[in-house]
Amino acid sequence: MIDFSQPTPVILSEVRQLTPTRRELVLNMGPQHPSTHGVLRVRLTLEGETVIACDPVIGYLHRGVEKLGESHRYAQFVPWTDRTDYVAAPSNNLGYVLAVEKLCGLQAPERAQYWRMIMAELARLASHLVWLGTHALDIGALSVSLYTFRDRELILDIFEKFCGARLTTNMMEIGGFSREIPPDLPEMVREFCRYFPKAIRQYEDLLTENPIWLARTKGVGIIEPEVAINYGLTGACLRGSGVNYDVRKAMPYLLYDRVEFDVPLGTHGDVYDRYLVRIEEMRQSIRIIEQCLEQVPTDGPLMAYESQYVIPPHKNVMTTAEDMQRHFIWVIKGFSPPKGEVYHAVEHSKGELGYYIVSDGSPIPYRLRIRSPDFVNLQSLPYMAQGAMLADIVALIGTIDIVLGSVDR
Amino acid sequence: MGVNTAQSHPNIITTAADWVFSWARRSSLWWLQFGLACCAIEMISSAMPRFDLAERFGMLYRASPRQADLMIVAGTVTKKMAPVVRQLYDQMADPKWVISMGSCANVGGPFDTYAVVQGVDQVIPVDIYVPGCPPVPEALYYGVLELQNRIIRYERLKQRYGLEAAERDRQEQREAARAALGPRSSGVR
Amino acid sequence: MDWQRLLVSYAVGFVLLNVLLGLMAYMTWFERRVLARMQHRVGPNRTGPFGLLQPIADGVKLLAKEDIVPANADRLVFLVAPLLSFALAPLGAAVIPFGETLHLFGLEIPLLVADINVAVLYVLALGSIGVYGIILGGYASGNRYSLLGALRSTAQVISYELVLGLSLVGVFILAGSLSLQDILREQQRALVIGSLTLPNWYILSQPLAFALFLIAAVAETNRAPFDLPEAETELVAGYFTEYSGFRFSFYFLAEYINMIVVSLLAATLFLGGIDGPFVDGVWWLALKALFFLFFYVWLRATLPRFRYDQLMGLAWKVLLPLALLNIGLTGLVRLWGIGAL
Amino acid sequence: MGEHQSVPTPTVTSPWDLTGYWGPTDPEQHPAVRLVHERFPDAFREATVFRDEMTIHVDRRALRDVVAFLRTHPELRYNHLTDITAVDMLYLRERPRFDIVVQLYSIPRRQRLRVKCSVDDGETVPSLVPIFAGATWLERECYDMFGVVFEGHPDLRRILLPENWEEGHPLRKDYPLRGYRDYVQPGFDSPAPRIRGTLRRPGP
Amino acid sequence: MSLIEYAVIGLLVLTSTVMGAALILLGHFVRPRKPTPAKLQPYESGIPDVQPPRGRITPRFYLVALLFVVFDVEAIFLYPWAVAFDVLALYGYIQAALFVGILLIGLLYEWRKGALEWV
Repeated sequence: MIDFSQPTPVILSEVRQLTPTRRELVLNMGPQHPSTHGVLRVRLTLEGETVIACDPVIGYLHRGVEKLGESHRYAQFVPWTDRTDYVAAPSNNLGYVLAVEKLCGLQAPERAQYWRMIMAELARLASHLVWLGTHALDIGALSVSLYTFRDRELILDIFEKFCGARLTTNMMEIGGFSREIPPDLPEMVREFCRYFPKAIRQYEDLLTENPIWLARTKGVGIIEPEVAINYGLTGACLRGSGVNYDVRKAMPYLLYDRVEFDVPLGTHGDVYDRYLVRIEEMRQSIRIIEQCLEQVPTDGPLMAYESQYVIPPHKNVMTTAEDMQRHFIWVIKGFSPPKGEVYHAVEHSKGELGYYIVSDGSPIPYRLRIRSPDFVNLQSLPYMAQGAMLADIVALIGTIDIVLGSVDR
Repeated sequence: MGVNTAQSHPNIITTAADWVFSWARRSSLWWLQFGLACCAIEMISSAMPRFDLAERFGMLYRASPRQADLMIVAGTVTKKMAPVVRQLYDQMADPKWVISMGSCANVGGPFDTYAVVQGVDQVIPVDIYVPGCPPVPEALYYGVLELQNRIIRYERLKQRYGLEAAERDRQEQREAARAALGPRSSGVR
Repeated sequence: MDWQRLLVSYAVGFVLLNVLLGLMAYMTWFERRVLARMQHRVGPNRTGPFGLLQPIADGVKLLAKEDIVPANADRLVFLVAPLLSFALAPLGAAVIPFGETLHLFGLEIPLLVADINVAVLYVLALGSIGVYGIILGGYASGNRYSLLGALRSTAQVISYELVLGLSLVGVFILAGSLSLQDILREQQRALVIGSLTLPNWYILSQPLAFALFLIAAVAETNRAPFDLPEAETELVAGYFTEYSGFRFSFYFLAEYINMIVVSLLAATLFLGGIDGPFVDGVWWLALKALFFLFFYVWLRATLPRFRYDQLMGLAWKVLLPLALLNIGLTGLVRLWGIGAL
Repeated sequence: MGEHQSVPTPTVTSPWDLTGYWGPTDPEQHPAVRLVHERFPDAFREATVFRDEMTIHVDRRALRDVVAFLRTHPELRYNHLTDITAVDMLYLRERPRFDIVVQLYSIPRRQRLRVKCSVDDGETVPSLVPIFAGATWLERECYDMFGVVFEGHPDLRRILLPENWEEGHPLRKDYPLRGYRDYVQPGFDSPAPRIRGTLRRPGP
Repeated sequence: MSLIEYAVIGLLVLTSTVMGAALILLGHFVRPRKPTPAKLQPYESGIPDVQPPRGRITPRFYLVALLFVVFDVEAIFLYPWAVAFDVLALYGYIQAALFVGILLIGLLYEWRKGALEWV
């Protein structure tokens, strides 16, 4: 046990000093700050209330997830993907699982793909709800966050019903789902789809035409389309500037080519447009979920058991010798995908989430790279903060929609 | 033991009123608005309409550590973050309490890597450990109730046997809680 | 005789002071409960019945909390500033009449602590002095958040004080006095428009002034959506970031007392104060003030926060010209009314 | 400020070709491969395909020029820098040690492309910051995790790890998962003992 | 009327100050006091401070203060005018209008000069 009774020696910050001229004030926001969404730190140089320079400092939640991925077997890594972006865990599962499936050249059965889509869209809704709540809270609209978290609980209920966990779901498996869908789950999702548009209307009543909200968001943090592309932004940050790039449309994965949905685009690239884009995305997600529920077959396989890369079904392990053998090897050693490298991207709630996997033919990824959307998107903060006011910084951090677990990995 | 002896002389007002203070302290635990990782989302959820854990028990969140009584370390403490956690803890006004929420803060959780401190109790003293990855709001709820019991115990001991005994007991309680986390190894690689 | 009056007034004032403190404590309870209800929550309900003992628990806890004076703080100023804010806040209520004169034990007990003829000026002046508590505290903390919060607060309060002051000029033209007693007396007359008889409350004859006063009052007390000095999401806790324990609670108390005083003032100036049928004037005053307090909480639950430049722009570019316009219009109407045109 | 639409105009993209995300699978027919080969005959190394994904290997000194060419050429227009990362090839080959992997995407053409170059420990790679502003942090991360130096980067310093991190670059293959030492709080002599045992690293 | 009212107010100021001070003193007996060097550092979101906290302040704030003084004087002048409105009647009204008008021109000038902009 450490004796904590000794006073801590005073250690000065390790970050090198920007040397401000005497007219400027250096303000340090974060890592513990109400509006930095976790442990982001922003060093601001202010003149009065105007921001002259903005230097985001990240890494306070760097946990070495990529290194962990390179030390564990393919199937073992799924739980860590939950914890990179913890507000939309299923989307992260999905990106990783699809990358591995691409590497192995296997495809999940149709029914599993539909359920994956439903879960990914629900995760997008959950993530957008957290975003909306915290973004509104940052700008001062206190109650919206309470309402969004109230409705997010309904999504978490669905997750809990589906896999037993609320937040870090660890829901997707390589090859599909190994457990049957609970029988009353479709009805639960339908119920939610009926309810949720009303909730969106409620948020919009509070914000969309609120003069203070407009004053705080319109014309703030403008990113021109060329700049957005140049910064490599994806997701609502890019689409808010009017650039039409949605991975679900541009290079559809799962069965996104079988459902109809629109990609909302902004026109001015300011905070307000990104807000509208995300609100509209929530509506479109509901649309996708409803179509998926119509199209999904009620029964059929959920796991691509025929593939050699998938753990054999429990029943066969108990009855057949070769499956028992396969199961043994799968559990003890893992499976060895072919040598090669793949990059697979999914449209995460925050943008393009890509997994780049280099396989050397062993059961462990040789290199596992997570291209997280918010890490790239956050780069645009200094650009947006040019000439902004101090109060805008919180709006800008909110509009990028960062989750530090995903930024720092 | 670094117990402050300036207050340990018996004092009529303190002894007579300690039960009031124990009641007040546990009924008005203001927590530092401070989230690190995944657990922070569950911590926020626990303050939101379905659970409303915080307000019902008189807990308010304060953004400044000067006004906070309780620090909920919710999430992974990295080596880069550890000095910050320490600094925030130091800057809280006494008496202060710490709940370590989730496996990461307890023992490092699934992140046994180069960047992560294996347990926040290497940085600050922890009173209550809440297990889970992340703990559901009900678990945090239970942790807070346990902390309230701990506060009552602390104040009662302070009343009967003085501050030093209470601090010693608090230290023992912390060690017992840490021992309950599991066997210790010396970090062999 | 003078001594007796002094003593009686002082006694009334003392009682009022304590009642205000108690009210303020329960104002926090009221706010938390109402806010929770608006947000589909329950609010404090474990400390005493309906959480009624919550303010007491908070107070006792804060009293027993360590009082930190940061090393690079300006020690004396840091210690005195919250006291300044706290001590001056409740005095605004001293000029607000809360009932007719009471006859007790053969004494005339006026339910008004100090009937001064420049009552409104006095309240405004108190508000100005209250700013010192904020700016001194923020400056002495030796913390950048505090400093910025204090500067914001000062600029905001003085700007809105101007609006507050000018919005009342219309009322003074109609009442012909700065004394709250006189203004109340004016409002107790009936306003007859055709067959309709209404109370002559100034909310009816001065709606624009009322709106301006309300906005400026919210800004003056640093409440949402004008709560920039303590904007949690920007400046952590604003000017009282470094304050802990009971000194912090002084700022907290001062803010709530200011809210109550402003509500009382608004009720007196625009809603006829103690004027009302059936029950005692005190109850009417309380009811009207409660309406304003509820309004405060309602605003906080609903509106986002202004940005600093928007806040200042609103004061100087919108509200100030509107207030002047109101004065001009009121003057014209009055001129026409007294036949001078 | 111009007029805002209250609801953004939804745009439906045209039906897509399910196979063509990475262009033709035959390197001979892939326009990027062909054009880069023509334009940079010396720097071009090879083009590989795995699971339809086209990778162009180039010399490290030409990386910036190749990427700039891919970005500006009217037939290619790879205008979106998706990712820059590195792979430590310590266990896979003798030398050079690192592969720098650049993922590009063409928003107008809806095609991906991967450009790779090899760099040894101590050598530098031309930075892509002059071409893509988005490369700033990605390269800083690369430097932080692998120690690859990008020449011409305006602000190359650690990004994820503390600036005073002295243990090296964690994503190198010879760096242990748990690092070289435990966290020692300033003011204390030794770290607190760990709760858990060692973590077995399976595999090679 | 007279000074008694102010005396009462003065007494009340004294009372509330004493009450506040008494509360602080009362707290002195029951609150812990454990200052450590780290605790006494200024709070900067958890990062130890490296710069002197009191730098220069932007002149915008002084500008607001100046504007306030000008217009507050205006307000002060308007109060007695408002109280005596019925007596002064039209003549007073025109005078006040002139006075306010001049100040309004000043405000307009400030506005056009950008003194009211913050960016």
